[in-house]
Amino acid sequence: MNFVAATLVLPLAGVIILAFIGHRQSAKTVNLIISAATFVTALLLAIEVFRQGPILSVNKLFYIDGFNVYLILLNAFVGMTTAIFSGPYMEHEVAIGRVDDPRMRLYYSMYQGFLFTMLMALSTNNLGILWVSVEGATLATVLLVSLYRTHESIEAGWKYFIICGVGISQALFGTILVYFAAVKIIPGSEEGLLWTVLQQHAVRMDGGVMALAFVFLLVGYGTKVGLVPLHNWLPDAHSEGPTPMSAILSGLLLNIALYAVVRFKMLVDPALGDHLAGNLMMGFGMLSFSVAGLLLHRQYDVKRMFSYSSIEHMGLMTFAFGIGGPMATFGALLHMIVHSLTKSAIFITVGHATHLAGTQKMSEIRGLIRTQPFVGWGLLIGTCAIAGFPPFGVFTSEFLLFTATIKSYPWLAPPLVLGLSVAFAGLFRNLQPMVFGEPPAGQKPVVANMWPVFIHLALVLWLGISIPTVLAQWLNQATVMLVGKGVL
Amino acid sequence: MLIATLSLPEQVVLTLAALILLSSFLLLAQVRLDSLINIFALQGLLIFFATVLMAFIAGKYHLLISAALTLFLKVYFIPGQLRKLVIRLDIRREVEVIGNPMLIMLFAAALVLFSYYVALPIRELSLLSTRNTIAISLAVVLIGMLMVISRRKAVAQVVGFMSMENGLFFAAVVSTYGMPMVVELGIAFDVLVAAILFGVFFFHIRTEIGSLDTDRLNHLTEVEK
Amino acid sequence: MAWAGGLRQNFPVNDEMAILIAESAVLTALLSAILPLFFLNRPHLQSLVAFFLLGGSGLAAAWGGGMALLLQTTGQVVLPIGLPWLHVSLCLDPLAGFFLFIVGFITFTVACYGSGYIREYIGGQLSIGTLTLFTGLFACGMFLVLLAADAFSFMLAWELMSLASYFLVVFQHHQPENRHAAFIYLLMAVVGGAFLFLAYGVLAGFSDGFSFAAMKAADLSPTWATIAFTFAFLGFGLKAGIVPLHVWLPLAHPVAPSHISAMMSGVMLKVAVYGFIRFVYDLLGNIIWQWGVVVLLVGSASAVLGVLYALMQHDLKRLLAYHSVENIGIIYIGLGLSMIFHATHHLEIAALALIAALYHCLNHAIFKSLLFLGAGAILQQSRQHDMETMGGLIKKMPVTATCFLIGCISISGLPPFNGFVSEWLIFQAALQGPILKSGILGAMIPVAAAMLALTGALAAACFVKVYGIVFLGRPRSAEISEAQDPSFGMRLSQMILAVCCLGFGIFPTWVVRAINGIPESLMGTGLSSVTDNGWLWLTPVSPQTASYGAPAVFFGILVSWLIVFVFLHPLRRDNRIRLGPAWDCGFGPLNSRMQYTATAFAMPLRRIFSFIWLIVEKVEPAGPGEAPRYLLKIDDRVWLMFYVPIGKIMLKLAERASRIQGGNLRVYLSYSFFTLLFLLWVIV
Amino acid sequence: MTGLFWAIAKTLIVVLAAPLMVGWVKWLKCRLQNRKGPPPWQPYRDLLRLSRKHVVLAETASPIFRMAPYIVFSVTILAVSTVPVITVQLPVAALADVIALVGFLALGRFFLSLAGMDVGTAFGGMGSSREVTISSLAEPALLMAFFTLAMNVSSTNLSTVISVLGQRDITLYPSLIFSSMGLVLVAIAETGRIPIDNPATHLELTMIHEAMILEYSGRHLALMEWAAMLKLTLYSLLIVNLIVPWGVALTLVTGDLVFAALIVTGKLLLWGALLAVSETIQAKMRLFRAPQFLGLAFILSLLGMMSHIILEVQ
Repeated sequence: MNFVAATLVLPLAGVIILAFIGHRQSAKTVNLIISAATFVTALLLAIEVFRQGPILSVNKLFYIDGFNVYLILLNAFVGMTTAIFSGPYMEHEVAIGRVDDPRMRLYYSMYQGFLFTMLMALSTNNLGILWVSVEGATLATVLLVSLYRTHESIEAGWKYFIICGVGISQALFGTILVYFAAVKIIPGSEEGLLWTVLQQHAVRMDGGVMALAFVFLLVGYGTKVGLVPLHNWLPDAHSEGPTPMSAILSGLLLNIALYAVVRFKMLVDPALGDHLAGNLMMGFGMLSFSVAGLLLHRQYDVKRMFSYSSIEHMGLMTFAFGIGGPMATFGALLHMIVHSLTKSAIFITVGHATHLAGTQKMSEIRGLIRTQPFVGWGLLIGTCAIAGFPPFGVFTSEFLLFTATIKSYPWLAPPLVLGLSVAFAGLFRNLQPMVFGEPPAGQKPVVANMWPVFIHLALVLWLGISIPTVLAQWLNQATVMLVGKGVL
Repeated sequence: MLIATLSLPEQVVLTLAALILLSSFLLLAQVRLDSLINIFALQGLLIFFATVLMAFIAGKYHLLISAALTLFLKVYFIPGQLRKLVIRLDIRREVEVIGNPMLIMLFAAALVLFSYYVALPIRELSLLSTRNTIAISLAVVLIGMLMVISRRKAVAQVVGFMSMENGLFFAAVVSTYGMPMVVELGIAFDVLVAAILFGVFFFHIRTEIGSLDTDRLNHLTEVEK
Repeated sequence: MAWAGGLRQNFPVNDEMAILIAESAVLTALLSAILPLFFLNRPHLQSLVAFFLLGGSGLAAAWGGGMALLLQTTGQVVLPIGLPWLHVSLCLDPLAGFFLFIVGFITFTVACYGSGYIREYIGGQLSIGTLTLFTGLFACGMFLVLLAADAFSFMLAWELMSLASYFLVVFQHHQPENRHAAFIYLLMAVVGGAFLFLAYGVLAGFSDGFSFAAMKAADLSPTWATIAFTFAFLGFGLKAGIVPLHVWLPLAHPVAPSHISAMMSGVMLKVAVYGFIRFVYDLLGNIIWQWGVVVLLVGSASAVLGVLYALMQHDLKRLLAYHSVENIGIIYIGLGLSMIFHATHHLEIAALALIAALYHCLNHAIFKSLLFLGAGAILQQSRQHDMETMGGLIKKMPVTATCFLIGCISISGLPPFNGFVSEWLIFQAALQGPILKSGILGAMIPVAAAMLALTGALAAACFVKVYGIVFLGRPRSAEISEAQDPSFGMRLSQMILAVCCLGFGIFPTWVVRAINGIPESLMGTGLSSVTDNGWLWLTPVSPQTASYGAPAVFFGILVSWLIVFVFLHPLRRDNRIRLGPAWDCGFGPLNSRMQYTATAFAMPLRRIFSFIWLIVEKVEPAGPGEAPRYLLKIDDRVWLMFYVPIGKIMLKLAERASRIQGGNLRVYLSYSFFTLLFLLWVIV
Repeated sequence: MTGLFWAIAKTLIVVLAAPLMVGWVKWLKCRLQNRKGPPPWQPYRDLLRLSRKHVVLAETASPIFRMAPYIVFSVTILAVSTVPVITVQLPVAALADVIALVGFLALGRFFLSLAGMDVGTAFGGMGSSREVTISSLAEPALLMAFFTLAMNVSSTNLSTVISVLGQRDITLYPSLIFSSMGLVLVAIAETGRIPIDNPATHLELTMIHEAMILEYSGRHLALMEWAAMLKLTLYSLLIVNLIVPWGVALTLVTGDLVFAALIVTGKLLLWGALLAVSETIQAKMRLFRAPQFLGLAFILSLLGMMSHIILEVQ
């Protein structure tokens, strides 16, 4: 149990320590050490959960089950690898004078803060705290998005702040409604927001209110997930913030928001007894998926493009959760992992690429493979993975998702695969010129640490070739919780 | 049910609710920033009174803490900060043109009706005397949002945002006697941080584009100009 | 079948053996991909190791496949990878065995060829490691597609094949047109994969699970079966390159390194055909005759259009690529016939047509690879791929010229080589049309036969052009006159293939007997009478109906040649042959620019069939002191008819969609605001 | 065994008689044009003379150029050997059916056209180009015509076809009429007669076959010419024996054979006469009208097949 506390305390301590250290050589090391420690504790926590099943803390404040344990692990892991990457990356940024010392202080401190809020959101059992932490995640990152203090970055930061703020407060209203529905049937209003408690009484909760609540929650957290048409902050924030931020925003934050939505779906479905929540999610998913796929064709900024690909994939997952049914859900849960691993790897590579090209404009990045093979290949393979080519994991999850779609909604399958092809075309028409061809003059290699990328891609490859039993069981457990029956 | 059947404090609460709604309308209509902030503070004050009353009506004294928080944040701290900013940035008298004010008012009124219509199922469910106020709070939230949408000045948008928070808080109070304490604290903390961050942003925006007109933050777009 | 039974007694094996060999082939291919990466800085060693292992895996695959085919065994293994509840399972039956044999054999010859061919890349900017890595993966993917026994592993292998070949196409990525070609290729591969997803999805929807066994068991309503068929037809057709889905093919095949072109054109298309056969005959089962009609028509169209487009090409490899379209068309004609007869319960004839199609798969794999390897040799020697710069190569590179000639004769479907046999069989099947009760079918099949006849004739014309322009006459450029025969390995592989062209043409009965197992396993009926009259006579239906004695024909040609030679001898006073200049009509000496060019050669046909292409032809009048210039641009109508509009529509949609990201914060907020209101209004 | 003997004998006879056929047509044509032409046996003299001459080879010629005449000639012989002339009892016929026959001719043409391009003169290329153009249109038509016959008697085996047709009592088959018309047109085109080609001219604008063999001399030329004559005879035989199948011996009884031989000769002479007449009364057409001519042939054959399917089956 104490591992949960540890996973939370470590980054929280990190916030303070790093705030004190400020920008020194040691800062990045400390940052890395703390992230690594967090990962280790998360690992121990996972082992514990694997040993003795779901854990509910004594004060019922934390609850770790199959659904969130692997997300916690994922968070800690990606947090660590991104910390590895962000060290040299930020050094370079300082070197070229884009950021100064106080902002580096802010950066490192908030990096940990962000990890803290996300781990909090995952491990908490209290839906109110969940909201607080997700909002906290916004607050922690908003200054990082505007870290460069350029017109664009400030614009991006402001939009991010307002849109997510407004959105999230709708989620709060939803939460209040859930609480309202809960206190009617649950004695002891203090417990009315505990997920474990709510889950037991979900069936008895009032349908009308829950439906109402779910709309608010979906719009609210959906803003954070980046569902069209609530997504507008996402490309801006990704393209203007420092790349490590983009990596964890895409890789983790979106997952957390989706996690929140799904948690609530678990409560709403039994309360309503119909498929309303699912239908709403399918609608949003389909819309996001197709719009993002189309928009990929009009990109000029590399990070922007990949953020749209994130929207596309979040749409895919939302759609899958909406379908329900064991296979689709299993696929979606798997997709959460492989997407965040792949996407963060891609952003890390993109970070190096933008450094060696000195710009984010795709029209000026050329011949990466010639200039720095590892970066070029990393980007290429990462994109192949995200585009759903085997033997990478994305292929597996998408395969499950499609077959599930054809099983339950055959007429939705053609637009789905069509959208996938469109999105693919959008990605590759921009990617191919960047990695191949002759490099422009003056494009020279940079100090790049590609290990995080290789590790991520290796993991994705592993998941594509075979899914380890532990993970399969966790996913299956989550699937059972979601739709009543599993795939195994 | 007739309002006459309620006890006096309850009647007061309902009246306060009406006043809060009115304050939202005033916020929406007000064009001068400094008076905007004053009205916002007033709204906070109204909510504070309502909370205190609810605490005594229901005997839920932890509500008093939240009430205190409200008093500090929504009446003292945030308006104070905003005033300071407005003075420092010298935009007190800055009058901002909002699209067709009449139209927006009508739309807001429609929103009130709509939220009443939406809140009906809840109303049926609730046993609290103050259940109708949920519709009010929802209306306050929506109007706050409308305000963020219809205003171009960053400060006005922040005020709108905060009045949404007010609406949420009010909803929590009147529908469920407030959230669990830990959540209340968390929310309050978030609001606090948000307020500070807003202050930071004002300066950045101001230094970057020379004014707080957020419509000029439009560089990031897919539509080539 | 009795014969196979006999074989079994001679070689007692257990069913698992073949597939174990096949598995080892897959693993070796994987090794050939990965192992070379360990000595990146020693390219020679790298290519040596890679191609040695590749050749080994090819041989193993051919061995295992041939074993499964000849001994009629069916083996199955399950690998401990894949989905937790569905492990990757492999199965090797005669059908898979046949194609595995083709793939393996061609891979082997390519491996012999490759190490010599890629020598030119060593020391260049392109890394050998990339090439060998993806070549290995490519082969591995193809093997796995053939072995896959469930939809998941099939799709996995399929996409792996596409992806690996993409990297091979884009290998020489410094040229923009290569990048463009590769992009189109991968995009269309993805679309094809999507169709396959749908096709298998439909089957999976009706059966419990993804395994082929379960899918066979599923019974679909004709409507759903037709839907599944349509998706499969499109999906596999995209990869096989049937018209109008062929546009990637003439782009992608020429730009890949030549040995890869040989693999893609010679083998990968066959893998697509395999998938189609597997899906239609094995998984869907009860065939509807309308499907057959569609396949027949599309096949005919592909055949004729393919060869017509080929006629207009001057880039040697692109010309060959278009001929792949043509040959795939021929194969599809055979399949279409087979499906029609199958659906109308004339299983004998259906088996005949299927055998013909399979036979043509084998033949096309052989001679198309041979031709591509020859083209590669020329390319390597002279750096030229435009025919107009070639000529007279028969004197410079005799071995290549001889092999290439054999390839040309075979692909033109002339006796006594292998191309003729398969086309002959298809004709024989088509001539059984009248036994069908339905008049419309009876009328359609002859038309298909006519198209096939036209195709054959045009193909012959086209290869007269190719050989005449490339190998005969005078050299048309300086580079060409420096060319010589390539290294031993490259010559060897060509010779092997050339010998096969002749062998499979002279001893068709043995091949047919071997293939006969496939229809037996697929539709339960084989050809009883095909080889009744001994190995000498090929009598598909009955000796009275038609017979072809290939060995005798070969023998006859030799004999009559001999006779003529001998009998002319006494008529000769002395056998001196005087050399003199060619007749120049009394004007000055002839030079190479006076020869007929490829363009000129194809001109009459271009005028006759001018409605097929999009032709831009103009002559720039001579300026002061310069010769007039003749410009000719010939475009694929299909591209403009289908693909350009699609692209336009999509970009238009994207432009529309981009308006959602207008840049104004308040607009964004109103999105979320009205979304909220809308949803509330919906649910309350 | 006797069968094999007869087959070889027949082949030899046809090969030897081929020049006579050509000579006969030439002679008759001259007569019709009120000229005193060379005697019918003139072709023999030409062949003999040519085969005595030295071969003068262009320097640029490759082995293909020297192989071609032998291949062309031997392949044509092979083709002839599969065609029943006076009897259908032909063991050799089993070795190749009509499709193979067409294949042989195509193989010969393949090498002929290659030889044309080998030396690298403008003439040769032009000739080959035209040759392949014409043949790529003629060949399908020919096959279609054969297919119609084949479907009629459900066999592609020439002896079977002829024997079946010969034994039938006379019925009017629309399909046969169409296809035989197609066959005739194709035969004219393939054997390079007027109106497609003019064997008697060396005017470069018009010639096809002559352009290809322009560089040949001596015995090579002789073989090429002979092969051409053989081809003409072959087509004539096909026409007379398929369209008018009666008289071909069904057994190997000597009497029948003699009788059949007479009949076939008569039919051939008649056909030659027809050919001469037609060539006298019409002129050669422009090269680019040839497609229409052959298109007509193709359509006729196709119509023949269609009408067989539609009118005659069941």
